[in-house]
Amino acid sequence: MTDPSTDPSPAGHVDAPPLDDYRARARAWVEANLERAPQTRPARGGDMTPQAVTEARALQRRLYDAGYVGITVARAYGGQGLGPEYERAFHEEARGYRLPDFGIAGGTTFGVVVPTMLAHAAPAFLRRHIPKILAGEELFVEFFSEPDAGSDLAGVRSQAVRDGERWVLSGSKIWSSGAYYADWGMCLARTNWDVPKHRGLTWFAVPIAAKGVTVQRIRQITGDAEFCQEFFDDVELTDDDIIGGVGDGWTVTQTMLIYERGGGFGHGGPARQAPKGIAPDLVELARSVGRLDDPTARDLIARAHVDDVARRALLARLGGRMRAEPGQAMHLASYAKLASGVFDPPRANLAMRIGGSDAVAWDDGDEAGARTANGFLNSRFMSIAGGTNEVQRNGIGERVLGLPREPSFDSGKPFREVLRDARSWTGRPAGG
Amino acid sequence: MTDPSTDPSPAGHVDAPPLDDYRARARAWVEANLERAPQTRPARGGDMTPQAVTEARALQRRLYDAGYVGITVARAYGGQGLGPEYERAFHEEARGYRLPDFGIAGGTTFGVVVPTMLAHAAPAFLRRHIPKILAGEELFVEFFSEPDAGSDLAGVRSQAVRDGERWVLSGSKIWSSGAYYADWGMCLARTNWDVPKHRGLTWFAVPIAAKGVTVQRIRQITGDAEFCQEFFDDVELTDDDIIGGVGDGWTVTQTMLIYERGGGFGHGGPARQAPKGIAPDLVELARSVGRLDDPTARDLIARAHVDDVARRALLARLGGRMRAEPGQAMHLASYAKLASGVFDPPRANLAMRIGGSDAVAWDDGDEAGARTANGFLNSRFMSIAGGTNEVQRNGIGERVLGLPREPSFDSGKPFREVLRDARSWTGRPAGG
Amino acid sequence: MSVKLLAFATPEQEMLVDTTARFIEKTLPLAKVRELAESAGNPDTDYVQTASSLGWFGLLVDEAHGGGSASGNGLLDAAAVGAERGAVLQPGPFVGLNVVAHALSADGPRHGALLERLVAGQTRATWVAGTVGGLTPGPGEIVARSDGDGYVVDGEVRLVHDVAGCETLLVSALGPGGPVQVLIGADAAGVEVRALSGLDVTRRVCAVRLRGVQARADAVVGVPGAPTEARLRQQLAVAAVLCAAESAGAMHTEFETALEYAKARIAFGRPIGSFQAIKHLLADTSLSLEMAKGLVAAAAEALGEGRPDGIELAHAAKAFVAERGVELAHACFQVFGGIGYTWEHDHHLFMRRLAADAVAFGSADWHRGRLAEQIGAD
Amino acid sequence: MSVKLLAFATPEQEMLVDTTARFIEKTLPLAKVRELAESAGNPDTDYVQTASSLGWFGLLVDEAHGGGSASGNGLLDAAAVGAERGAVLQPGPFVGLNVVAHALSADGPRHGALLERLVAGQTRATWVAGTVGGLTPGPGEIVARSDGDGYVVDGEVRLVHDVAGCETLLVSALGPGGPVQVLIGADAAGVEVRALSGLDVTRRVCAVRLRGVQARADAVVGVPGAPTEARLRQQLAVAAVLCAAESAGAMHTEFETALEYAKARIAFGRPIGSFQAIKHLLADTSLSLEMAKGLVAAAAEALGEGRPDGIELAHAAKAFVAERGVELAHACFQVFGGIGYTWEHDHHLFMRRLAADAVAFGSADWHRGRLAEQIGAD
Repeated sequence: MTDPSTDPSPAGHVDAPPLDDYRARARAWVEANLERAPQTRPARGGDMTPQAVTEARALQRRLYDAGYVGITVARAYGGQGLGPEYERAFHEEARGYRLPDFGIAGGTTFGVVVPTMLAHAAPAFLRRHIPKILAGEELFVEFFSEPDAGSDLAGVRSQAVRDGERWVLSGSKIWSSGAYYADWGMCLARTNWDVPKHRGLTWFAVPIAAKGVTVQRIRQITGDAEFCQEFFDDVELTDDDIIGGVGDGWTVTQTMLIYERGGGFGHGGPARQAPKGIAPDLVELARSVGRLDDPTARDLIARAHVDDVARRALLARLGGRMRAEPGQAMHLASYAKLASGVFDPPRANLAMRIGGSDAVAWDDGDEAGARTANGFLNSRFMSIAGGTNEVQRNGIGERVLGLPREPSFDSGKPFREVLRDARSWTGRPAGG
Repeated sequence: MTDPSTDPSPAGHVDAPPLDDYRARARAWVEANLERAPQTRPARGGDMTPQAVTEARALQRRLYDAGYVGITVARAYGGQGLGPEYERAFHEEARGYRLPDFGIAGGTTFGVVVPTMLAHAAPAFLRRHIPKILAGEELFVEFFSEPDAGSDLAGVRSQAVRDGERWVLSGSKIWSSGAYYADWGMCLARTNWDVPKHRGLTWFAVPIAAKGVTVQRIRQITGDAEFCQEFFDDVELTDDDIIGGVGDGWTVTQTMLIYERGGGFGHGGPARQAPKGIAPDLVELARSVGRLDDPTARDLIARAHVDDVARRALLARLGGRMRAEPGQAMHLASYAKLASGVFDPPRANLAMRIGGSDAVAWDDGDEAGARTANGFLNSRFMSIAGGTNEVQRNGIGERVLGLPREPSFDSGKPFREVLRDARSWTGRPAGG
Repeated sequence: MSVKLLAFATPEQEMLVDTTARFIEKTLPLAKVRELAESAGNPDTDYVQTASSLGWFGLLVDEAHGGGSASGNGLLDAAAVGAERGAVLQPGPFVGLNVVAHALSADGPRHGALLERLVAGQTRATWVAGTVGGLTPGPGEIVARSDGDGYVVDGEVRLVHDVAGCETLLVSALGPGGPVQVLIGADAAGVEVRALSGLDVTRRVCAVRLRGVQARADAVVGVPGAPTEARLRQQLAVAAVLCAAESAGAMHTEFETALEYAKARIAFGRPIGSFQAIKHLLADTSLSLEMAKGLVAAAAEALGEGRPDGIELAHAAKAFVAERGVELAHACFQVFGGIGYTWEHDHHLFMRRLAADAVAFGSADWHRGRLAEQIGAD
Repeated sequence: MSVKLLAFATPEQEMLVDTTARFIEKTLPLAKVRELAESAGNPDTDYVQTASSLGWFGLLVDEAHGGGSASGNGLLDAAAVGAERGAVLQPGPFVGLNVVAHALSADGPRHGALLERLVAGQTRATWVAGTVGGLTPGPGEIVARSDGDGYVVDGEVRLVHDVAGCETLLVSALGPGGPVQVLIGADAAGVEVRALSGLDVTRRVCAVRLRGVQARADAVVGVPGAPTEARLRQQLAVAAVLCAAESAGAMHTEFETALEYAKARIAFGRPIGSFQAIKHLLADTSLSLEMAKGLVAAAAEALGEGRPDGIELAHAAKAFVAERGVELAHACFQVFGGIGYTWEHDHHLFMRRLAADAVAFGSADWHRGRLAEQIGAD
């Protein structure tokens, strides 16, 4: 597998303008066309209103028409075919201005789905979808997890059955972020039950408005509802909807997981967005609860800061290692995911210690307390979603460190048999 | 299995004196016959000199002749046949006086070996050995762990082969505490290779002076050498040396492990020996390095104290649970072992934080620093020795909590085959 | 499924625990607790009266006033009841009311009539204490000025439990000669009770504000100054132990639920509880739970017996349970995985309760601070 | 087996790291380090001179004085060398000598002759700093009184590294107008060097006591007062980064050794590394190691470039590595099991080094304390 983060082909840099000229033009366009962003981001719950989505689409279209989205994407697919330095230049110039906010589905679409499609989908598929995505007309989410297949990512049971020219999709997906306002789902389905589980999978693009697709919002631990569950009731798809090959779903998944795990560092991502100063969120919290001079609170903040900078340094280091070992990118990305899974919860606990009683009970409108409490409830998100800490540790242990595999009870036989055998687990190896 | 800690049979309480009379007589004897113990125990390295052993034997003999050892042991075996309340009374009266100190082998002999033998050995064996043990003539250690079988307690490879009337012992044992000055080893050997590993084991009493036994001291992490490794070169044993039945070694082991794991709470053990006040060792350390007024040091000490009292409360609770569920005693004792394994290392780290530079470098004779550093090096002892934390967690998970077993690759087949198969581990179940 | 906070229970204690568990299961099981939470409601009068008939509010009270323990150690009995309550996330009244009953009982017959009605479930009271000279943990504080032979009290305390339905508040304040405690009617002039939003949706907390509230001499509890200081230490320790007992109960149910899930949930062709990662996490968590139960029982036993180490053990128990309770909720969340992330699953109710209990009646930091003060003192 | 502290290395850095690793492997591999430890010896003159020829002591020094970096960022290069040294538990001279060279180089040509000889390995020096006005971590402190146009210095500093073979000491002291630094001959009248027993048997530490030691005006380094205060912050940050780099190297070898053992050791019919308990422990430990390496490199990069966040990152790196290094040693010990408990196995050498490094040039508590001082300042 090549590392798609550093290989922007099939984009061509044939007639790229000098970078300084590009930057100057971008600055002029931004100043003339975009609004200044508000100083503080409004605290957003899970909700994207239809109006917010419409506004984001309109703004995205303006940027698209001006040539400032898909800067590194090939022209054939509606992009500009320029190098990542141009994208970086544009974003530097646009800092402080309001850009389209598609909420969590926007992150999925542009951060995960587009690069995965570019790496695996057929040219015809890309010509059909990528320009519309870039123009803000097609917002994608992932239809990946299932109620009975969470961390067991390849254990999906939703199935697509071939029926003449068509595929018929049935089953259920869960934890799709923002599906209630998206247009398409990128959906992993089992297309063959008689091969081992990683080999019978295929990715499809599914229109959310299609007949047979039902979307339900899930009320989360915090009371918000940004995630959804979907039910597929004989949804009709065609070969044109396939991303990658039939039965090749796991190959596509491996690329996707690099981006999901926060390993898409090619465009100068997280490490550069370091907040200034020492744990500013915790300092603000301590100030708002009147504990900024409390030595215990100060020590906790310093403690959080040390871990924060270590995490940023990890991302920078991983970026370097991925460039050196592109074949290991997906497994190295597990470090980034695991770091979040391991460090987020104690950091949230620490915020609760600083917040004290203000993080346990608050007058309505007192944001510091409510934000700290919600942060606490949400803090295991990265330990669980998209493969738990345990799954990341297995991957790191076996694939990065080369430790001997665990006994596997689900990879050497048809998936159909795996499900049957699990029901009567005894702990004895099949031959024992 | 009955719980030997609460079942002192075959002792009989036939002609037990009134407890108050007994106590008064014990006090008088103690005052007339024992020396006052020094206020502070001398810091002892690993060494028991021959002279120290000789002195301990003489003192033990005095106590034995006066009837103050084996108080709960049956008269037939040289004991007094009294209830545990008599033993407790004697020890209360003897507090502050010098009692025999056999070092670590003494703890093994009286704390583990004697109760295990009483529960499993044949009457003839007990009549032969227990009186001598009580009189200080036979000091026992365990020959249990092996270089290739540490936490895999039942994976021993030392073997005893029947040869006519004799058994011939060969192999090696390790981590026997104090074997260099003991008289006998209680030794677990494989007597059958063609059954699963737990079923082919037998315990023997092995005289350390016997032909073919070689004892080597092991230099430990701290530089001390209280542990030994033994080599058995065709040592001859007889049926009389067997403890429990042939092939019944694992049953005996289960009893032994209750005592090893610190679960022998029947005689009012650890919970009653609570030090007074808040973590006195750490307070003394903080005082000696001049940090008793440092708020960080004080918080660390309070933190250690909270865990200390929680550990003591755990032992009390386990005592209660074991009485309610005697069949679970060995597995419940894993909690005590695990608590030491889990809490000792952070406590030692915390002492290092308090000690600071004084725990890293010190002038000769500055005991506080050296003691803290040695405590740090030793702090994983309970996480490893006699079954690691991981082994205890497995036991608790499967035997106390009832979680489904792990796939086992060593219990369903002859031990001979286990060793062969492990050499070519692939992670695939035998049938896969 | 009893929590079994006590490794040994007398038959009378068994009976108390058993009737308590059955009463809760029948009257206010978890599904109803959830309904009450969604509707921001509180237990009704029937609940309180039946609870009183089981003895919940008289365990720390002498028999002369209608109280009585099951085992001779009323605090140990109350801790056992608290654990069963916590196991089903019962809202109040319990801790606050028992603290008030304990305080009045210690004061002899002066407030006997009120005490008898509290024990009988005929009226409710709770404890309002902010930071009183470092003896009790904030938030907020109340000051008492002398006024004739009584006091005028002013101030605000946030995070007051179980105010709903209370007729009486036991207010701890800093007076001119040291700490003082007074009884104040919840509807007295100058008393303002304000409901707060809270992390713990199963137990409502309020802020109580007092503005120039009059307390006459006959409203004073105990003797102001040093005797009340000693009394406050005791009250806080009782509250800490009972709150920790409720937490231990919540830990118990959360753990048992995760344990069952680990046995049932299949992934990678196996029940997830057969993986060492999950098995060992649960083993460590159960160690922590056993220690928490043991320590709460030990503290209740010592404090209830009036042993000199009782208050110190209470601090230790609260500090331990506050941290380990939250840690346990995290561990169980990891076992539940995605399903624990949904509002419909009960996990979050326990996680919220344990995090809120961790702060109530003093955080781990606060209780360790009290222990740290003792260092070198002996 | 290089530590690869730098995820990216220039060819010149690769060369520096490679020659360093080969030199160590050939001259003072672990078996010889152990021999040296048992005999309480120190590296000989040949070792120091060859090391100097590899550039170990000139990385923080301008070219005019014989120094020069491999990459343009000498501190980053030095950190990479330090990591290779730590991986084989090399004794000094390194950190102390580089700090002295750094300090003299910053002082321009005044001490150029000494500096050139240090860089060339012809003489050795180390840094003696106790508690200097809270800028450097203890233990011990030294005071300088004015004496004509020079100073008289008194005091004792414990935990001084690499004193053996030194001709010169850079002594940091609290003078009448703030901090002051002076060069003092190791054999000057009033200087007493006392070897201490230590946890880390592979690196000897001493106490240095000064009684009325004369330092003339020409022995002063830098400008006393505020300029030296700024200089001390910088020196301490350099020492912290280089010490943390050595620790990261030690962590690397300890981890790799445990990893290999987990692959080879058989128990319960399987290699122990196939069990999740061991596999996950090693995965978490390797995460910690990756973070440590990344953070040390980031701190060296920023501090070496003179970026404003350099000193802050140095504090963070030292605080992180100090705690995580000891934690890593514990984790690896758990993998080794009984064999790690023997003197013959190398594990304890690493555990000792990591625990000693955790205190050298400031503990995690101390460095977090410096960070905490910054809170609210920006």
